[in-house]
Amino acid sequence: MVHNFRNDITVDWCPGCGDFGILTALTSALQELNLGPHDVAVISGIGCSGKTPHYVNAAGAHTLHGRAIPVAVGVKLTNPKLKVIVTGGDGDLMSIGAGHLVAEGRRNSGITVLMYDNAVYGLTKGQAAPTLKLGVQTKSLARPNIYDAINPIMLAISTGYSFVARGFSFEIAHLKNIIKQAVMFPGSSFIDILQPCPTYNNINTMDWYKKRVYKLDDDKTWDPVVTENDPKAEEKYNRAIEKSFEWGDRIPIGIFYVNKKIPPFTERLKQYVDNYESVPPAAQDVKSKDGKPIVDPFETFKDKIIV
Amino acid sequence: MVHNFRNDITVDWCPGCGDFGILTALTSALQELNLGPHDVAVISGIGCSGKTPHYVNAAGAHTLHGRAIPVAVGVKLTNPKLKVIVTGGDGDLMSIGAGHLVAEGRRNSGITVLMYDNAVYGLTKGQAAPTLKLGVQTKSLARPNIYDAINPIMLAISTGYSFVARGFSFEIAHLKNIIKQAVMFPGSSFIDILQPCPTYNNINTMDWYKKRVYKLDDDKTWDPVVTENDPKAEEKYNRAIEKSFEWGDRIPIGIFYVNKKIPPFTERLKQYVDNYESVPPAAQDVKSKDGKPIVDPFETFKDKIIV
Amino acid sequence: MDFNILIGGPQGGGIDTAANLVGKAVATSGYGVLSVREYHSNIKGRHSYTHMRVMDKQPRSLKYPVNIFVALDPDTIFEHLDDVSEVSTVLYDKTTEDYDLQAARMIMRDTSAKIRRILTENGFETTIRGALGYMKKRGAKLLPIPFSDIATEAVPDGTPSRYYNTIGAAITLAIIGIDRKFADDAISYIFKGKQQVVEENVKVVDASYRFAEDSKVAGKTLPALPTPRKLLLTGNDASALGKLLGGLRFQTYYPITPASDESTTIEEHQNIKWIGKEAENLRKGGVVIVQTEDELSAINMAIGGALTGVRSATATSGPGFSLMAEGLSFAGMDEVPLVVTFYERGGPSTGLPTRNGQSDLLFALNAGHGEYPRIVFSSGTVDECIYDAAKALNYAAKYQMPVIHLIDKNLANTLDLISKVDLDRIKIETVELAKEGDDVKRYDLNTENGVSPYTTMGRNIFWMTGDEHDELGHVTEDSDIRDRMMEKRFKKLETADREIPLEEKAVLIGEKEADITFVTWGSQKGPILDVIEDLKEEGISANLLYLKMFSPFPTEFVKNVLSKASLVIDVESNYTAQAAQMIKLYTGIDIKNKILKYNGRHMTEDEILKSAKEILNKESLMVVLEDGS
Amino acid sequence: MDFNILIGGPQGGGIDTAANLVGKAVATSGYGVLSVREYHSNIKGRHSYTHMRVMDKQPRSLKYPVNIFVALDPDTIFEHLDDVSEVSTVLYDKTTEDYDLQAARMIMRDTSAKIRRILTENGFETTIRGALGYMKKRGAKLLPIPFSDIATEAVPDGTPSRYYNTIGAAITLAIIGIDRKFADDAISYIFKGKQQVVEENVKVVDASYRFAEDSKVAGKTLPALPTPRKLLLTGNDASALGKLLGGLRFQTYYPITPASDESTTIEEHQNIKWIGKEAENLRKGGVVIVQTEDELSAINMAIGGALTGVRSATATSGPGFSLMAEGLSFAGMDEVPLVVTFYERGGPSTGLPTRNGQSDLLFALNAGHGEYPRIVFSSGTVDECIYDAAKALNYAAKYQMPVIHLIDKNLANTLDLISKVDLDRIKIETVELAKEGDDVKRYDLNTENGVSPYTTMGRNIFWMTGDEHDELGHVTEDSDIRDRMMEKRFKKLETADREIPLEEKAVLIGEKEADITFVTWGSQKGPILDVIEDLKEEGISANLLYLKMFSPFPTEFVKNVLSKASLVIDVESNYTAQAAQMIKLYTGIDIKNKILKYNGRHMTEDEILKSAKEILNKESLMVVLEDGS
Ligand SMILES: Cc1ncc(C[n+]2csc(CCOP(=O)(O)OP(=O)(O)O)c2C)c(N)n1
Ligand SMILES: Cc1ncc(C[n+]2csc(CCOP(=O)(O)OP(=O)(O)O)c2C)c(N)n1
Ligand code: SF4
Ligand code: SF4
Ligand SMILES: [Mg+2]
Ligand SMILES: [Mg+2]
Repeated sequence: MVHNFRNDITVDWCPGCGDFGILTALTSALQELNLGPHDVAVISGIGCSGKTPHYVNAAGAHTLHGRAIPVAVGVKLTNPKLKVIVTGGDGDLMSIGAGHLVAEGRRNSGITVLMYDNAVYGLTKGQAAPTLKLGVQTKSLARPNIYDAINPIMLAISTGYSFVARGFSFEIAHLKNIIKQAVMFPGSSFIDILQPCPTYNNINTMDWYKKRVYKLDDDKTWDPVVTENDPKAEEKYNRAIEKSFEWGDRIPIGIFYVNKKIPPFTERLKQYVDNYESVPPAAQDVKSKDGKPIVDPFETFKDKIIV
Repeated sequence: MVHNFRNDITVDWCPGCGDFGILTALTSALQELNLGPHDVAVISGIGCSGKTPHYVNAAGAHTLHGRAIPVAVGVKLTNPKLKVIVTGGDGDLMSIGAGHLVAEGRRNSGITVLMYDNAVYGLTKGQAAPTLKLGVQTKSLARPNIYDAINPIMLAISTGYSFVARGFSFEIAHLKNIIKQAVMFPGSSFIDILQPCPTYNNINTMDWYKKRVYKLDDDKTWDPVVTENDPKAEEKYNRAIEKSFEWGDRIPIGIFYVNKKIPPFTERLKQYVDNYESVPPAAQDVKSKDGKPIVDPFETFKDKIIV
Repeated sequence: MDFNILIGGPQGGGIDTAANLVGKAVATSGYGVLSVREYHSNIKGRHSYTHMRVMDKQPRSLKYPVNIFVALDPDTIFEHLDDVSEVSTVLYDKTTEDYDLQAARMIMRDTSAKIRRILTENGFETTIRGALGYMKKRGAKLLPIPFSDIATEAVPDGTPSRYYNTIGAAITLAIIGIDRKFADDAISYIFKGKQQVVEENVKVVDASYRFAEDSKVAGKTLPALPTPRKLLLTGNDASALGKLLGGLRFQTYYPITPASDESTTIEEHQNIKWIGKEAENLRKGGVVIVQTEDELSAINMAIGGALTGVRSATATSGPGFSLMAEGLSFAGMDEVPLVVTFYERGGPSTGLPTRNGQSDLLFALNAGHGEYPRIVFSSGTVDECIYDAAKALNYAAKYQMPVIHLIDKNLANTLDLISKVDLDRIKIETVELAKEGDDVKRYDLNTENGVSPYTTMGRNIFWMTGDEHDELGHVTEDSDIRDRMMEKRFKKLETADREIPLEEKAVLIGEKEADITFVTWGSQKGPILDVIEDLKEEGISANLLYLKMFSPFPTEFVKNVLSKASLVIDVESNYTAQAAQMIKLYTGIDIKNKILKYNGRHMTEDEILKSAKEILNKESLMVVLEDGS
Repeated sequence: MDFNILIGGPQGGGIDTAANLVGKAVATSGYGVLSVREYHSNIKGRHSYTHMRVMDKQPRSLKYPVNIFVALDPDTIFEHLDDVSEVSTVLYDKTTEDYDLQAARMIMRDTSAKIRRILTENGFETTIRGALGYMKKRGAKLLPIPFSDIATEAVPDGTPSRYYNTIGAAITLAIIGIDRKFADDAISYIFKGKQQVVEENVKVVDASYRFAEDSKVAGKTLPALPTPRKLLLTGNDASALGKLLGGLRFQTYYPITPASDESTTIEEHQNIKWIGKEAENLRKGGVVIVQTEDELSAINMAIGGALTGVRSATATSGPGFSLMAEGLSFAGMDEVPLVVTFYERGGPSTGLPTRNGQSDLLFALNAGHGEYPRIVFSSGTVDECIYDAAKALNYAAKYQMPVIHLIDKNLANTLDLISKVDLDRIKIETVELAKEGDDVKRYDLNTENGVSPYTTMGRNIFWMTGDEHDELGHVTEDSDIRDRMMEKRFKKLETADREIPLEEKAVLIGEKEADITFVTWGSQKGPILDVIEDLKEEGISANLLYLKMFSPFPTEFVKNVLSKASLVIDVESNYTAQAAQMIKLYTGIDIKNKILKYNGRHMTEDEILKSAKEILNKESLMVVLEDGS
């Protein structure tokens, strides 16, 4: 039986918020992947975006501002069979959580990061987020944004995510499709999701985006996938970076870059940790039937036996 | 009179450590720039690299692991005439401090960041740092490095540093030269300094580097500087990124990228803060001769006057 | 005259505007007004309300049941069933009577269940009609308001619902008896620069006043009283103002409720207006405010600012403060004059992010690893916030240590009228500066009071390190120097204890001897002072030991007061009675009687009064307050 | 037999190897050995030393002056002028006699000044010759060692200085009277796998023993005693072992002294060897260890691990713990079974990063904003670390809350011999699991003891949030649920208090009645037990109130013991007597007499004994200990 990933909790996002589209894309993606109720964990930070797990009918943790990635990695590494999805804001992931975003690129544990890119701090009333461009003044700012913007696609590619894409919250089918691929991809994926915030961002509105977005794979020659010994690996990488700068009249959405060469962290762990694949920590028994330890202290610490 | 920027405190780095070369390059750069004793502040985090400020004859703060950049920015923004230099380790700046490194690119406050790139955590006895490549096993690691490496040059360029370069601690004159330019550059600069750690990194040794490094400007056509309306801006950017991937038999050192288009944060502040240029916070009087406040509460908070 | 008022509606539905309208009109007509805002952690749709009080004098506390209850939407009625009584007039939208609780999805599930229970148990249907029936049964007078009709009458082609807040506020003003012209002025003030909006709203005010008169609820028009110039300030604003007065020129922050409003206020006023005479010939400039990438950055950047000699601060609340613990320990070790304004909200963790709490006192006193001196003190009223914010900067400068200034959310979001800012109460104090020159002993051990001469980057060469250090600021592991540095740092706390006047630490308000001695800190000060008057009327004498400073702690004074007191009642907005714990730790006195509240809502005069009497009558040792929606 | 030994030399100069060599040889010959390592925050060059004790039985403490003093470099002599007396033999390199203090640049400036003062004031020149003269004046016997000659004799073509540590250790063993064959065995053990190195060092041992015999310092060869299998473990190792026994399968860490050695040890033993019978047919696998990007990540990743039901922990010290405050508050709010092993070092800030401290107790008890229950307890010996580490995981699981296990640096770096790991003392306890199915009430309010049924991601659907939440784990701002959730969370602490046996919280060791009652926690336990025996010999009776748990606090027991005690002396390695503060807070009892040490060095038997007598003789209320270089 197909599991329904939407629950009936009241959603308290503002009317017209792009977050609704993301929620729909995510839950339908999980459903279409035919995942079961216990196959998925959704982890968020704090922000409007951070409320998502409550609306998904799967195990969910709404953690701390900026810390969704470490929590998600903890879940993934102890129970690698779970599909672990991070739903975070642009402030959450690229400001207070930027250190973890960068580190996760290096680690590549196999989580899926959905970044709700509204260019503002929604839940704290509209301050500039790291994707807001320099000099832009959205309605709740006292003065034009004094910070330059981060290019999230480039940051994700350059720090090592092996699946990097962009979606638009009002292109739900397209976004759902990307999420499905990302969730099934063994390495860590990062999806920058253009998400209008009608309450605070009066610049990057739904209409503004609708006029601009186009799909990368409308160009039939677009091939973002790098495989082992791919002669075009470098070219694909550079092209993805170049594409990531396209912003203004035309904004590309779709998959920018997929790196199949690099093994995820979970693969790397298998080399060092006994039975990691068959009996990861979450599947282990740690005590005997009568509650006794099952670890032999002297044998395990053999190198410390001095007499 | 030329100020001597070296003091006589005992340096307790290991014999043969690359840090000595960086210290020499830094102090001679400051000296050759003819800077006075009160023109400079050196701020560090924690690590072997973090000890640098004590060895420099200028105001210095050896702060917290990962936090040198925020402290430095606080110094710079309140007293913008100071040349503020960050000396940090690769763990300090790209692991625990990665969030600040990224944010400072966006801010571009006009500080100079010297990253001591030894690919290990020196002071905590040789764990892998973020520049150590995946699968490499330096001598104090129990197993090959399980993390992928960050490309520091690319990260710095992509997050917005307006002066990005690489030096080698055993090419002191060359490094000194880069530091001089970086310190005088109005925007924030980032210098990745290849720094052998003979105690813990037995892979990337002095000899290993000596065989590989070459200077970017040996190629006379190499021009990393992007100016206002530069038709080649994009090309230079892409070339810098491409160059940043060169690693292995040949490792480029020199200036990768200079962006003269983007105004530093201090410039941006001038638009909003009265007298910021002529009387920045550090130059202000905040009380009358007899210690009274000089702020008119009702006039300043005029918009809050209700009656 | 004493009106308690509640105006409620959906978040984003103009509750603040309604409160401002009432506040402005009341203030300009010369009367007193105080209000507190309660809201969900949500941008649009969930229930939010303002609790206000209007009096001849300036109110110090709020009270339930309210006299005027304004429901701009049905949720407000469901949420506040028990906040009305025979003293109340309930203003509601007649057209919503059929609205069923089930449709009110923005009400939290458990709250909804509770409402259902109350209505059902009392035999009412679970609709607005039922709820009104319940309110009526409690004695409230119901006043159906044809919101839509009034709006349409005034602005025929407008969207009616956009004017509901003005209607609610205007009828409230009419009931109080505020002259309509003040309501009109208030409209012009609030919608300044938007001429059409002003005109429309003035028409709405007119229609509303007429409705009130027609319905015979309008009060007799009160005479306008002469009134001095006044500022309408929240605790956030007052702290911002105090910081500017006290010389702050650098503030860093990362957005967080309820702290960031302070930084926004500073930013909006960063280009200071100077007092002509005093400021003449001085070097003056604006304040630099930086929104940082996180709170780790915020505290460390503020430390950086302090290193150039600039009075620097940061402001945050619980989650952000947790991230500042390491920086605080550094500031303590390195004797950095740094102010952290700590806005307390409901914890732990994200907790009740938009609700009140006083549960961070022990954390503030112990945050950061290792042992270092710090000053921790708190404010209890909007007025105090001004002077305390300025003092915090002085403490930091004089004792070269981190200063934590606690302001609870309730105070941060209290709107109060301030008629006088007494600059004579503020003196900007500094410490001896090291001689200019090359090597200064930033950590000179040779001091009487522990405070070494100060200097700044750009002025002297000196060093700093979070490691233990010698007098020059270089790392040392010498065991003797270590001991002497520890002792020197703590000596500063003794100095502070000696020098800071007692009244900045703790005050006994009221008679020396009394039947009840209340102990409190923070925003309960106002309500308790009113309770003391209430008790007096009932022949019970009471006084208040009002605590402001917890480090250094006024041990002798507190011990003295409490050991002589007959019945001591500790009043705090937390679970573990943290101030009482500190009292026990320092004085050995164990306060048994407690009035505690930890549901995140503001304490009111009536509930404290009731509980105090319960305790006095020995019905209870501890009362947990549960009021507030 | 009782030898106190100090072996010193430059960091990176093989001090650890020398200590291991002595330790291994002593242990295999059946005697007891205990040692502590003191070192600078430096990789190469600065002074480092091992303080050891060798006895017939297993020693519990260390003592100055030492009997055998081994200086592998001149700095060692300068640094320890006062650590010798008539009981001491000083082994030094004859060729360094002319070495001048001025040349010893690796000695901290202030230490150097102090040494200069001591030598000059006593009329000695500031060279090694002078220093040795001073030591001789203190009664020490000088034994010049021809280090270079011995090395060259043994390994003619080697670099002599590479064998100095072996020479120092071997002569030490010879003086003690350890049979040479055990020294040879130790060499093979230490340099396992490096055949040439083994051979060379065996030759060096041989030459060294011969030198000792020739110089007539060699002791009579002690009989080898029968000895059971023993582990040589540090506190770090013991905690690692205890965690594995207790079921830990996920640990995260960011490198930091003195915590990361624990994680490294776990990593080295991550592929566990199982007890055949018990482990049969169970699902078994290795432990996952992750070096994270920082401590924010470490704690949150460990929390993530706990969410899948895995026993998860992280380990850190002061600066890292500061960064964990926010995560801790989340774990408290969300009832996450999480263990944080907190290695205390000298603070505040970076402080004395490689030195001892017990200054984080109050911080551990109060870290993180808001109020939430936690268990905070500490270990005092290497042996305790094993069982406590396992218990910590149980506490976390049973009470669903964060558990902070405190281990001071001194204990972390103590090498002790463990002959028995008693698995019968460890029972792995868990709590009721929620039924499998879709919606579980992870925060079920309907519990007797506050502990709701547990479940994990991958097993049930449930939600969590750091916001206040309902039973399902969804955000709520309902004021009643809020109150009940606060009460439920704190009820767990009452449950823990009731269920955890008293002996896991506090123990009175020794006679019920005594002239002196010591109070302590952590690594002073051993030294104080020895002091109690010393006092007994002098006719003074003493006992020890040994505190282990601070939250929940064993109030009644402590009050009971202390209110009956005659003279109470609190012994702690911090400035503000933090445990004494907690005692005062909980019991109201104010301990006036204190022995405190905050210079970062380990406490020794002799200095505690001396101070206790000073206090007993009313010469002082408080003694600050200053020993240690
Ligand atoms: C440590 C900490 N600092 C600050 C906050 C306050 N805060 C809550 S949400 C938020 C920003 C939300 O912006 P974003 O991450 O972009 O999410 P959005 O609301 O736009 O989806 C902030 C700063 C917090 N909860 N924790
Ligand atoms: C919050 C915190 N965590 C951990 C440490 C311990 N620590 C000290 S230095 C260091 C790493 C040093 O590595 P790097 O930054 O590369 O500097 P290097 O020593 O290599 O120059 C660490 C983890 C600390 N001081 N503070
Ligand atoms: S504030 Fe913006 S992001 Fe948040 S719910 Fe409203 S529209 Fe969406
Ligand atoms: S450990 Fe490495 S980086 Fe540190 S001082 Fe020694 S050689 Fe230099
Ligand atoms: Mg956002
Ligand atoms: Mg490094």
